[in-house]
Amino acid sequence: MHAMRCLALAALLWILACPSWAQEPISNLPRNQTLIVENPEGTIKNAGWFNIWAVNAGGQSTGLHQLAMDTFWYIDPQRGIDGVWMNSLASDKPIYNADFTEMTVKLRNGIFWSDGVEFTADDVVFTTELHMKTNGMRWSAPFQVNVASVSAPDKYTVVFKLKKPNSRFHALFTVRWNAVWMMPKHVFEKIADPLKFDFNKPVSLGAYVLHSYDPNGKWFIWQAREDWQRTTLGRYGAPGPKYVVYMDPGPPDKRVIAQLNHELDIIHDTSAEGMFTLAKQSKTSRGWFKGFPYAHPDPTLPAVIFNLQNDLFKHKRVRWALALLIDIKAVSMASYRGAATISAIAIPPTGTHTESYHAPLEAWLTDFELDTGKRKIRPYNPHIGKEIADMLRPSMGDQIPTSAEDIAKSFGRGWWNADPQAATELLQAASFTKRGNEWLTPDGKPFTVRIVVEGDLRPVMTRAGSMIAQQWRQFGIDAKTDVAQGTLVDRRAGGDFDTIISWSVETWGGHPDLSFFLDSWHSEFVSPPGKTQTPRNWQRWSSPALDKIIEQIRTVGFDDPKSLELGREFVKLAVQEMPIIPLMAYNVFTVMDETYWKGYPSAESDPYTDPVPNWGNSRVMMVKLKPTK
Amino acid sequence: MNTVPAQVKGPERVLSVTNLRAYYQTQYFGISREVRAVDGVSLHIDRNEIYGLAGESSCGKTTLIKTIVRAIRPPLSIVEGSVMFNFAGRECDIYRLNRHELDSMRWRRLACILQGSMNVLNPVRRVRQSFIDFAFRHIGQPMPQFLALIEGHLARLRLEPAILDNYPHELSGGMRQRVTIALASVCRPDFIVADEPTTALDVVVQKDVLGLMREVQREIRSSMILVTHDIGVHANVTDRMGIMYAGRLVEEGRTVDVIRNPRHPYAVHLVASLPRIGDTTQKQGLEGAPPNLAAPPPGCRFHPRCPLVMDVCRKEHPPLVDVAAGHRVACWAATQPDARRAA
Amino acid sequence: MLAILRDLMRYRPQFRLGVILTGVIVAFAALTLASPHPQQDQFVVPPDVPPSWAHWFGTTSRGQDVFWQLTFAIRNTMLFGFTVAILSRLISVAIGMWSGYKGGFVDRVLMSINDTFIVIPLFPLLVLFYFVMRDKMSWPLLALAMAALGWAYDARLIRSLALSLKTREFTQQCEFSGMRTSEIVLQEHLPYVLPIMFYTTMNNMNWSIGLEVTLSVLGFTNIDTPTVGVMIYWANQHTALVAGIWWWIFFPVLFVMILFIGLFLLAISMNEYIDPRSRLARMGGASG
Amino acid sequence: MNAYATYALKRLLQFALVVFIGINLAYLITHATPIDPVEQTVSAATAFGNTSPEAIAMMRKSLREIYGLEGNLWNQYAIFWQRVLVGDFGPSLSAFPTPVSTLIGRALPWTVGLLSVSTILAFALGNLLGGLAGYFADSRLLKIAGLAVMAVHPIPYYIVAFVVLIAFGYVWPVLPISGGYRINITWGWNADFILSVVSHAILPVTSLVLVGIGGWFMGMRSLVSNVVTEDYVTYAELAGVSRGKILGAYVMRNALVPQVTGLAMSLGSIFNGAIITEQVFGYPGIGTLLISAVHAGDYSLVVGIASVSIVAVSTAVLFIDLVYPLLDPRVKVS
Repeated sequence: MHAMRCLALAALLWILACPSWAQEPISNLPRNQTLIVENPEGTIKNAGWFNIWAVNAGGQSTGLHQLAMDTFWYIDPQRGIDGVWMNSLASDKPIYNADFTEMTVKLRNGIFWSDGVEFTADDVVFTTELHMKTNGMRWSAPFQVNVASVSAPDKYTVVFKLKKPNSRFHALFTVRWNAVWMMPKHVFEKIADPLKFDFNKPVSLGAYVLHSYDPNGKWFIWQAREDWQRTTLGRYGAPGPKYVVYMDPGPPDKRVIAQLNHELDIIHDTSAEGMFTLAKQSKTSRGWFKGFPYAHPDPTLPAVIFNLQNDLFKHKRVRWALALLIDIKAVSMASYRGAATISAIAIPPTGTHTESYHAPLEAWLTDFELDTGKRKIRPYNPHIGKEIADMLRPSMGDQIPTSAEDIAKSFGRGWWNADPQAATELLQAASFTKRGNEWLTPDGKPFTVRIVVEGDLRPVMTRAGSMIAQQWRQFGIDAKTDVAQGTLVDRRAGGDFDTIISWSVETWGGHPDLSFFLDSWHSEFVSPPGKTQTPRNWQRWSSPALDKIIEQIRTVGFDDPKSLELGREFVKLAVQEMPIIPLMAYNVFTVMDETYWKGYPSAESDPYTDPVPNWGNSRVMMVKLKPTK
Repeated sequence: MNTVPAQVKGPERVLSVTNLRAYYQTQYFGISREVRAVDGVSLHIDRNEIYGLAGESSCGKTTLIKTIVRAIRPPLSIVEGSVMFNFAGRECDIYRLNRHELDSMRWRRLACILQGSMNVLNPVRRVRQSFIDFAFRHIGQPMPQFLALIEGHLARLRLEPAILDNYPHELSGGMRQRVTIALASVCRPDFIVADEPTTALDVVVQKDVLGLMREVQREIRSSMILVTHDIGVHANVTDRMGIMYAGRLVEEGRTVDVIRNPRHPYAVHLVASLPRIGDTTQKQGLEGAPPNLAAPPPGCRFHPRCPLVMDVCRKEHPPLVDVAAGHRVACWAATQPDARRAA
Repeated sequence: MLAILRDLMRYRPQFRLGVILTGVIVAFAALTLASPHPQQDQFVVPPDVPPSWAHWFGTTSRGQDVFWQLTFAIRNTMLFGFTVAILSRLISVAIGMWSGYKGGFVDRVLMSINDTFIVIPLFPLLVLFYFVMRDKMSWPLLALAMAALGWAYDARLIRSLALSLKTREFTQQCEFSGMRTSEIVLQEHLPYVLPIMFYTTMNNMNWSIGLEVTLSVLGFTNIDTPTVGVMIYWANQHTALVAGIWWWIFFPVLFVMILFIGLFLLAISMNEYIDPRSRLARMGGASG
Repeated sequence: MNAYATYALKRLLQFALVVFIGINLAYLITHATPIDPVEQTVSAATAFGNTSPEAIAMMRKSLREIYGLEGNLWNQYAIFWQRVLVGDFGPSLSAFPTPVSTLIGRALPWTVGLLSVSTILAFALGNLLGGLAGYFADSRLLKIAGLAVMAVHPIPYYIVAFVVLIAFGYVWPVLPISGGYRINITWGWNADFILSVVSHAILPVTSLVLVGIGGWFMGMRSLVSNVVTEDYVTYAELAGVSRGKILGAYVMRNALVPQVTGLAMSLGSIFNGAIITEQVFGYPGIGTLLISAVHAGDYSLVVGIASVSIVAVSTAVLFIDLVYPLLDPRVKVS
């Protein structure tokens, strides 16, 4: 009895005694010199592994590829510090010969590894040749496919001889999230098997070096290099944060709590509601947009992807019918609480794309006519972006922009009118029939559609998926979502789905070139049903017209205005065929806390980069950030 | 009241029970019952005397014992009456003692040998530990001497000291009972309560155990109350005896008197069940069963089974009155035969 | 059996409370019939409305009325628990009775398998099972899987009962009087088995519902059909807690707790009834 | 051959059986999963960067070789057992080429710590309280305590953990709600580290104890209320043996015997609780590792974890079974 009382008392005292340091997550680092960033990879299973060239072995966005890696070029998904194109290790743009069978790269000099060895052409040659002779390294395949030979005429020049013409070979070394990272020859040449080498502690080519890490993989701490001038970031000035912590703050709500307590400077992503909470409760938190919709539109395009090898969707009228059954406003509400940037075309409405594609094509879209089988309709409604804004204004007040152009930037422009009547006609034209309240396929079976979603790994898409399912259901189609969790990648690659909410369109963001995803849409790469489909043509769409466009793009230069024309061709084709139903940009609720740091990128004042911190490109933030105290 | 002591000792009273009523009052799933297990019993026991308590099972013997040693827990409760002990000249009502006094008295003065010796010993403790738990604090000697003393005691009772290291379940029934006796007598208590100590045992062992008890009692000159339904045992062991029927004492007196010349028809029946040398008379059993104590019959509780039942028996229950020196009976027929004539 | 229930109802406050709590929940679940919205639809009411007269339990960020959602959730959850309980009863009674009556070799084999299932940590297996089944993972299937894993503990209980019954006199009498084992079991022993069945059923429902909630919260079940777990899952998806939509979490948790405690009270009071020792103890006044 | 030896042998056989069945179950289920580690790896490699299709095909092929996924299920199975017997589960596929055993070795101490502390706490507290409640049946305080623990008992681990998390992590933020220790803490036996580990463990342990305690409490209480009516207790009381000794050496001591069997029986489900708790509190350990392994389709890791946990749990059970006779001398003869 007595013992019990004492125990209870003791417990209580202990809890009370626990000062708030109990929640204070970080010890003996000067907080005002430390930037704490969420690593969306979560907890890293084998934290002690830094050999990023071995596939899937350790963490990537633990700060490793943001702060310790480097390569020839970066293309910024936004405006960039001094332009979208950044020459990093290379001193200039790639130099191709006439028929794109040879690429020459001039290297910057005065760049040093963190252990004091200079970075030279030998490292490049070593990296290339190692990948060519070793199977199963992260970039072995592309090297082996493309490169005939590599040579270093002098210390600062590298020449790649290619097996076949390829005007986009440099893309392999151009960071869009990541790219081929350069290996330190002087470390790896001593290693027998590069696949079994943990590279701990890593020799860094970036402005930071590893300070310490959690053996259980919850946090990694990086420290600014003394000789930061001798790195490619050096020319932009000293890195602001002396220490950068990449950590796993747990599920979305824990992230919000952490930032409310100013223990997490950059949240990689959270739910819309979490974002709003921070906007309400924390003066110092801000998103990419200062106000609504806050989120950063990544150059990726969540869409309803059809499995075009499924007979149900062979007919483009069916695909169009399903598209016209979607009320994008409701989807935007369900997935992002309205904070979505919608797009009617298969191009992410982000970075420079809005000028290159969305604006110029607006007129064409408005006049676009669709034959329902009974009549011709103009499905495009250019005002939907504005309608979403108006719908939100009552609850969100003056956060909602008013100028047409601001609205277009944050909510997108137009989309397809929800038009059940037209959908009915289209389906009937595709010889679907309606019995009672239920639609039947041409062969008289109930029209069932499964929508594969990823689950809590990507909440917004799951939410969008279940909303679309509901809309189709209400029209009389037996639609269900199907949470794939960890199996999503297999099912997407295996074509094991009717429709899937995912993206098969990814772009540079800052550059109009589409080859980044489009090249892989060529019909030569479409696998037979059931066989694994290579990225990214998940819809398994094969169309001669498309192939023609792709083949032409391959033959014109990266910056050639012709390639932009071809890009627009593709957009129009995609609208007519509707192989995927584009929904919106993948808006990422990256939230930045200005308690300790200022100078984050932002849509209105300084869009110098994508703030989403697991992008290799996000490294430039380090030189822009300045302490507030 | 006047009693004639069994031995030539001064009549030093050790226990006197007066008009004791102990009832079981249960309330389970709505059915509430009151079982009058002990209903107005008075008796007394003198120093160095063995008092026997007889009667068929469920006549309240065991309950009486429980009440005497204050081993009652709900639903059994004392309704009326008192239990007085007199140890070393100090009179005390066992129900007035506080916990401390009680504990210091138990085993030092008042020890028990319980029915069902099978599990009166803690199954997970060695015999030695039981001895220590029970007796150590009373003996008041350092452990080695204490253990030596225990072994001596066991030896006197012809028990191997080795059994101290056994667990109860490793001993035979007889062994266990002998251990219990040793345990009960080790503190040389003034008063020993023995409740059916031999019931579970076979005849041979029984004899031997009884012998042992008698010995012990003689040696430590304690008083003892011995409960058993077996009249034979009483005949052999006890000085005085009482016969209980349906929660009441129906006859009491010197064992010789009671057995030679039982007055109460029930006693007569019990005694008749004793085998006697050269007895050829046909024994006729007693029909009927002891009454349900939850709803006892009015008047004399024996009357439904009584061969000489009279009206008065059905109406009021007979008091316990002396019929000879130290011989008391509760029976209308036995006490006032004229009542029969009146009927 | 009915008589027992009646007695319990009359004289055991725990049981009465249990009946009331469970009853409330069941009645609540029954309201699904009156629900104005189909269970899967979203944005049928304005989102994030705190509890009010219009929406007693408030509304979710998915534009669903928490009250009506919860009626469905509770109903589905209970249906689920019940199904698992029934299925696993079948197994455990079969196994328990069989090994109890057969005894000997059969008994030894069955019981060692049984113990294996008791010892093995089931949760990892269930998670794996989900990944094998994926979209084919309807709740009946999950129920089946859990039934297949959740029978062991009670099978032991029932076996020991069977053992004791087997040794009772009346069993032998029946055998002598030439009744077939099946008859004996059905006519003579069922009355003893039923209360235990009831008891284990309640417990098993608690167990299975508990696991279901856990699995769905982690997203390892079909998230289209609302269950209590699925509701919490969606609430987490919308970070309802930090967003201050506490009612979205509070009411499901509250109601499922009531359900658990209700079932549990039913179980223990019944157990008290069937356990002769505890009855004796109660008469001895030793237990509260 | 003496009784204890036969008893011990029986237990050992049972142990072997459990392990065998358990590990096979794990192996079969995991190999039935549709998740293909190679696809996982490929998509991890190509998720963001740009890669030409024929390159992918090539990568897929070489990965198959490296991961040793060639060969049919049967000889994979044979190899598997050869490895298990020497405690080697091969390389993890989602953390290639790190051996599974290394990953588990890193996580296991945390789970074992969390489990043993909370189990012991729950068992001790539950039995103590329950014993007292059974013995002092009319103490109001104990009655209330009883009601409290019984109210929490039936609620599943997740809910309890979740509520605890909200209460102390959000509503009244006094304790850390994620991780096992603070960032950048220096490992070692210094006060700072220990304090940090302890404070991080409080919430997980609390939630586990809260759930666990009720069962022991009720079991003990009813057992005690039966034991007090046993003759040997009455007898000891008649002998005026001190209350404390009766409660400890007579009542609780005897009631504890079945409770220990209960402990052995329930270790499995306690382990489930640990997995969930770790998940909720982002606590380093087997549970978190298992979930992430499942997500990554790393079945060599999953099989490893499942097997290790099965072996661990059944070893604990075996241990309890083997010391059991010390607790109950009667076992030897029965």
